Amino acid sequence: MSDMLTAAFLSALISGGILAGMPLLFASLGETISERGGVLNIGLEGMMLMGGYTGFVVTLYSQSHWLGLLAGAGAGLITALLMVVFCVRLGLDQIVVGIAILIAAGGFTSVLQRAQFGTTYPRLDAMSAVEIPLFAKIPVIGPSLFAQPAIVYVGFALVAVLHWVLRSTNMGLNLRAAGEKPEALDAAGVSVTAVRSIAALSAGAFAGLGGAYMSIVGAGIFVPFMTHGAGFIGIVIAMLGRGRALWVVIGSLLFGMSVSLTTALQLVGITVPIDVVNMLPFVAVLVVLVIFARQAYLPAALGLPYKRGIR
Amino acid sequence: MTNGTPTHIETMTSDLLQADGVRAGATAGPIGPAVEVREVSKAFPGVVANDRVSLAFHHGEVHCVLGENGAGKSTLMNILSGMYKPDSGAVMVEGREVTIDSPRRAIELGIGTVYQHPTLIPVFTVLENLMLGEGVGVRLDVEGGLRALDRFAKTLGLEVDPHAPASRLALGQQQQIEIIKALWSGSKVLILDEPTSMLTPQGIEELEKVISQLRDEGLAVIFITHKLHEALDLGDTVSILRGGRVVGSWGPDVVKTKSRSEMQALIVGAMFGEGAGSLEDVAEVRDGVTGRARRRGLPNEPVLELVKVSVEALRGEVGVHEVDLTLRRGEILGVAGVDGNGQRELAEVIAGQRSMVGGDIRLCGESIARAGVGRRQSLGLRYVTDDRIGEGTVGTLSVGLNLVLKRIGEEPFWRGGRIREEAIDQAACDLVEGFDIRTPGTETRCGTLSGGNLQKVVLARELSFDPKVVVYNKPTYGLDLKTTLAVRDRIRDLAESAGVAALLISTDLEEILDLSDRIAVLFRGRITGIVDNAPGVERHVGELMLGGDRGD
Amino acid sequence: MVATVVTDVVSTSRAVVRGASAAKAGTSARWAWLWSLGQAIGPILLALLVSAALLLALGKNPLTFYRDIVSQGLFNKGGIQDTAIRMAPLLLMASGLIVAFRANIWNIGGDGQFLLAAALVAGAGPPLIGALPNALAFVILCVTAVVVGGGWTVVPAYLKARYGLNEIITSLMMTFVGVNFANLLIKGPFRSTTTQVPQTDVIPFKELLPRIPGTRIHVGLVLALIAVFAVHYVMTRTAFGLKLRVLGANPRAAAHAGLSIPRLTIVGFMLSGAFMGLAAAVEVLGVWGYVRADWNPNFGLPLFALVFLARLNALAVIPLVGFYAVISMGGHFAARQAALPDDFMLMIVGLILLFMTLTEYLAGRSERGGYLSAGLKKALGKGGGDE
Amino acid sequence: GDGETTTTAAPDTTTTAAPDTTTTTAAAPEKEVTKIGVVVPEEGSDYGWNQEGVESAQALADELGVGIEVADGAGYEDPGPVLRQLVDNGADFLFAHASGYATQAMQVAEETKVPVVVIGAFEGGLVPGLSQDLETHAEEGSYLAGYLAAKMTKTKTLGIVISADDENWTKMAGGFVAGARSAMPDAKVIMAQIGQAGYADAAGGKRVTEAVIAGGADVVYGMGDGSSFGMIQAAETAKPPAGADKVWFIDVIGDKTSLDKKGVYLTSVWWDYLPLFKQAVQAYKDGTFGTEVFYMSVANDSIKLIKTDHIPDEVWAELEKIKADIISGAVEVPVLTDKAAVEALIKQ
Ligand SMILES: Nc1ncnc2c1ncn2[C@@H]1O[C@H](COP(=O)(O)OP(=O)(O)OP(=O)(O)O)[C@@H](O)[C@H]1O
Ligand SMILES: Nc1ncnc2c1ncn2[C@@H]1O[C@H](COP(=O)(O)OP(=O)(O)OP(=O)(O)O)[C@@H](O)[C@H]1O
Ligand SMILES: [Mg+2]
Ligand SMILES: [Mg+2]
Repeated sequence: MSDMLTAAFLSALISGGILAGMPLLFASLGETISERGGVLNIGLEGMMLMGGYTGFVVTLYSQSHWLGLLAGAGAGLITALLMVVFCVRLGLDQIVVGIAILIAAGGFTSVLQRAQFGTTYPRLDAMSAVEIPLFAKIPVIGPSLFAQPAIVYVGFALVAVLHWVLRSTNMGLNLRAAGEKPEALDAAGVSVTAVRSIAALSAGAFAGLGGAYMSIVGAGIFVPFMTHGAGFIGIVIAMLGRGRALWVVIGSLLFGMSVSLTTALQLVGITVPIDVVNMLPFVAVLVVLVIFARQAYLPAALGLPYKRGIR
Repeated sequence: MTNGTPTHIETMTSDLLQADGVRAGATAGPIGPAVEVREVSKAFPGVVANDRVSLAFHHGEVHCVLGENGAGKSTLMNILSGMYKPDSGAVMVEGREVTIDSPRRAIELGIGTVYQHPTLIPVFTVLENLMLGEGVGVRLDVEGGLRALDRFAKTLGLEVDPHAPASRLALGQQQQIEIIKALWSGSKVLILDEPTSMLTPQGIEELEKVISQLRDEGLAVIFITHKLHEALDLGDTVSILRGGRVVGSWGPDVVKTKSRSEMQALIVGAMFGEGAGSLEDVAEVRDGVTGRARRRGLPNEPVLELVKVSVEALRGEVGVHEVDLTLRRGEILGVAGVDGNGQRELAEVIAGQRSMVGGDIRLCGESIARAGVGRRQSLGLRYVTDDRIGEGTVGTLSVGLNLVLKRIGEEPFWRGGRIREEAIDQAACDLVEGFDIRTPGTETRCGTLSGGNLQKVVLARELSFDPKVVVYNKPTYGLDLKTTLAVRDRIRDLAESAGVAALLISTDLEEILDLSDRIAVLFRGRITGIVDNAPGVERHVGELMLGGDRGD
Repeated sequence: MVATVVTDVVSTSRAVVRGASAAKAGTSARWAWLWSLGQAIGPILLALLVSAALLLALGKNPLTFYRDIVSQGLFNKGGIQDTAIRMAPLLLMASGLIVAFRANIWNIGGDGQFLLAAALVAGAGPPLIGALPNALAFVILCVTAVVVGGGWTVVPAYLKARYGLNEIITSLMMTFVGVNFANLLIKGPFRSTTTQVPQTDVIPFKELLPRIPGTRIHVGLVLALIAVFAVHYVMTRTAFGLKLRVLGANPRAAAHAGLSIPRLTIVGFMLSGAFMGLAAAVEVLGVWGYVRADWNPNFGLPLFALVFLARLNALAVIPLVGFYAVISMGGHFAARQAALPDDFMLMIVGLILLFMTLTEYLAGRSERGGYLSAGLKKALGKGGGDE
Repeated sequence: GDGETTTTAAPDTTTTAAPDTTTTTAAAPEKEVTKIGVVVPEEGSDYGWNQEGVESAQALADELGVGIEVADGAGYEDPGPVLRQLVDNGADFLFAHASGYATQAMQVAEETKVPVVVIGAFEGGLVPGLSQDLETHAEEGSYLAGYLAAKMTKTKTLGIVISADDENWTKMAGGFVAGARSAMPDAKVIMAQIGQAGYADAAGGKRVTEAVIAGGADVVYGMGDGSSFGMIQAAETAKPPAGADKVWFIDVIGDKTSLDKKGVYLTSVWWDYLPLFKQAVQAYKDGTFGTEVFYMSVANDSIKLIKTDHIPDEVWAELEKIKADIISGAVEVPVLTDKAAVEALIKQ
């Protein structure tokens, strides 16, 4: 048991948790914005893949991680334009469009990756870690927690920003109104289409950033379908987070940690069947839901297209 | 001003409207109408909702618009508030022709609207609801919002917790918040689309005060209602829509000079055309409410007994506490009370849709406390819900299926689990005819019917197939005058001729006085008194509604 | 029953025509069928056009590509049989989805139900088939699969029925658990001792479900078609189906009408899971004969879209699933001929789905609020307004 | 090949198909091969499993002067239709090149009577004249890799990263540990697995490899497909553990030397399928196809270490010697098919 406190174990748990949790964090933050605004983005994972691929390509050619991350967010955003046009503007079914985006984006990135890098498999340099003075010196957990690539800190800063935007800005209020009762928002003189478009686009950008993080920081390479269901977990985290940014952080990191826990346990020679460990986070969510018997709150108008004057 | 109205009205209207600009009461406002619609038309698939409508709304004036369900009132208002675009015609604001292509534009033009359907967001606080769309800066200006709310609250004389979720407020308060919201960004025109249909007499009184006050401040108020007396009490100008057209409009000079009964006759005549004579004997149309005499000598056996019935209060509700009631065969027992005092909970616990924490309910002497909704129905207990769209009907199913919705799987409509369409169709046709449901056919999707006809579907379903006891929850809310009267007649008929006992829950005191034999008053989930219905009882009932001493 | 179903097919197609002609006011009834046909084919053409542009950009000949898809998936003797074989599990799963979605239940957990049932069938199959007459063994295995698939929905169904817990989350969680659990079974008790990768023992090829004479197509397809017709019949002609529909269209009305929502929810959910299980049984007993650890054919996702595009109408699902099967089976071949990765087909499928929504829009149906029933939408955003 | 670890039972095992009148004509000699069909699950350019399969088949076709059709990227889920299509296109000798394909491939073979070479089905994969199984003794190559790793480590800590539950990986891990301990009895070994099927999980590969490096390993033996790229990336970019100035990576199956930008690619335990493919065709022609499992091993030169510039000559010479000892039987490499056994070995 004393093994459990070793540097290797904790570092695997914490750094691994952050590495695996950050893409979930970005994705579920995006989904949170989107769902708050009434747009159910099932295609989240497709946007992650687009972001992951684009981020990788741009980083590769520009040799700038930041440009790559930005491009990843941009690619997610552009993919989300489909959601905007089809679902927000034309009021078409969000689920079907989301699934279509997910499927098509997976195929698209895979085809491109193979056409371009199928024989060369280029890899990226690591993004350099930024140590936070003093904190990074904390024994054992310091180096894993406070010496991260700067994008991790940016991610957490985004959480704070989002928290503030949702709580104390006009945009936040409009967003929530668009998800709860778009007709009320419209009656109040705010364009539901505009607000929902912004929501859908932000979700795309966040998901793209998450995907870019995965390919640029997480793996240093883009592999087709590398997201492995992260988008769906992101959706679940967003639903469990009930629209609150802070819960989303906790959820993402817990999921990330549970992924890295397998590794950490193996490092100290504790062997649990991987399938069992893999099941744990899901069982845990179920148990929590049962014990607290709580409905994960979803906005009232989630998934419903809004059109003025349609009865 | 020319349209296809009967000539006697046409002359009248043109007379009146030529007197533009010399309006009494319009002291502060600029000359000319605040808003005017000219020859506005709007059609929906299959209906012409507005047909060359021309009306002017003046500053410092309350303009009442009346008309049957589906006459096109809301459509016209929605055109003014930017929700609908007119197919043709012009809208003028302060004399200038404008295009109101969005609610935003309407707000900019100073038109504030309280829509027929509530636009408050239940999970938002009062303040959040009010500040929605204010959107000048990035940050929510909470302090500024609080100050503004304070100002409105003072002028309108209301007390409200700005941080309470809207869902927590009583309907009357919600209505007031809607009004503040409509005025929030400095409106000069206020549209109120049926604001009183869910309010209690007290609430209506308060609302009327507010409206007068706003009118005196120079606002143009457009007030839509189905209640004649409200129009007579408040209206400076009264206009009638029928089938999408203006069929009557009388300015202050007429309204102020004619007697109440003369006005009433004019309005009823315009609203319902020639056959309106039959409405004359109705309480609403008669001057003042007198209440019907209590039918004495109902020594009939009790059919429904509530013994210390209690219901747990869910979030934002009051629950029901130890309610005792006895309902006899053929009796109509009115349940009066300000909305949100446990009416819905009471109705639902009787219908079996909500579980009881204590007490007993007996139907014809046998306890039904453990029976489910379906069992109670088959025993003859019926519930006419007040939420006809939300739970009373299934909009995507046909009218026919909605009429047998509570008998799914039962003979003769189903046999061995398989549908027998002819049987359903037969029964549905009979009901459609018997209840005068206006529908293209029994196959029509129920959701396309207008509110009044939906209500008839609900009534037809509940009142057929041998009912013994019916719980009515606000059976006439939102219905136009004629339909209202028809529904009331039906309730009375059933009680008198078929002995069907009725528990009549209504927030409309007048309705209760009109129909009930006895009146129970519900306050904060308790019965504060049960009184016999007799002339002059309304004062006592009013006191009880505000929690006065337990009567009896 | 067959007669009723047939008249039903006719009336359904009439309803489609009626809906289409209503949508396009003025179109004479004579041309309405053309309109609905165009509506069905238009999106496919659009998607093929866009994909053609992509193919050209990649330096491939789109005409050859499409010809390959069709000739292999539809007109090749072997290919069309592969297509038909693939349709069997898809139709069964689609039936399960329709039952659930009609009843206001988001059964997202189909994969878990499917895989767990598949694992059990593959684990129990070889010994059972060895010990019992095949027909009996098949029945027992199908029943097992039905029970397992249905049983795996009990937790989300109960939580939804009892506490109103959102089943999107719970059924998704159950799917992850189910997939892992299936793996544990395959690597543990069911693990074959004869292979290097973890998998179950193999049911000998000859012992799989009987084939339709003269073909390789196993009788599972017949079972699936029967299931689709049965679901259509139940959903449109019976009291039980109507109850599920009422629950789906307006849960509050269902409660008001005295329907037992918890019971209907649980029954509907389990029925849905049962179909997923049956799909697994048919696939394992008809095609595979065994299940490998980590096997997941991921049938679920495109099916959701197809089922919505069929507007939850079981009969309308058949051509859609058929079309999808042609694309996926012929696509293998076309992609290989064009030296493109298989994943290229995903793009085409995605585009077709996308454009299908678009023509729905052009047909004016979106005015009625898209594909989801009001109740389904309400399940998503609990509360919500009424139509 | 030598069947010392697996009992080569008689071919009439229960799992083979029920007697069919036409299949048991294995004795007919001199069968012709005119076109080879190959199915691999992923792209044939992955510097790993798929590329090995495709290139070996290509080389075989060239040598035999026959046609070839390659179906790469066929996925793991449903190889049956693809194999049938190859047969329809005229292939008369199939390679179903993934361990998960065996059962379906054998079904197709039975149906079409076209012989198929399968992977990883042991005796179950043998049907005379129809189905030939290939196996590996990759643990022998891993033993060499372990020895090399022990020679290269500065921290006396070695890492093993496994991408998925796969018996090959387990055997190779066992061989690696044994080889390392033979050179450095007190070598510490850290082993971690990415997931149940993390073959292509690059991000997971990087994450787990980083954890292993953080645990002190400066030589990492990584077994995966797409995930290997994540592992290499970790080796290239992670901070080396205290006491080491770089991290070495040892690969499996393919040869990624040409992709090594940072000079961390120490070697690879290379699986060269060509010798066995040839053997299979020969057996088919001889009429012995499907009667005996063929094994890859250092003896038949299908399992070997890649010689990169990073391997010191004297160490290479030692490796050559050990290889000879393995072939002669002087060194016995344990075959551990159970992960628990490998873990027990690590803990010793
Ligand atoms: N968005 C719409 N789509 C289709 N038909 C509509 C729409 N809005 C209104 N209508 C139809 O237009 C007619 C007028 O409706 P409107 O809501 O204006 O009536 P109203 O006078 O306000 O009735 P009520 O007293 O019941 O509120 C009705 O027949 C209604 O069904
Ligand atoms: N189980 C049933 N029993 C009796 N009538 C039914 C049943 N199910 C449906 N109906 C009726 O048949 C009508 C047509 O059914 P259909 O499946 O074509 O629905 P639809 O028009 O496609 O509506 P939706 O888009 O909601 O599915 C329904 O609207 C309903 O009134
Ligand atoms: Mg109205
Ligand atoms: Mg339908």
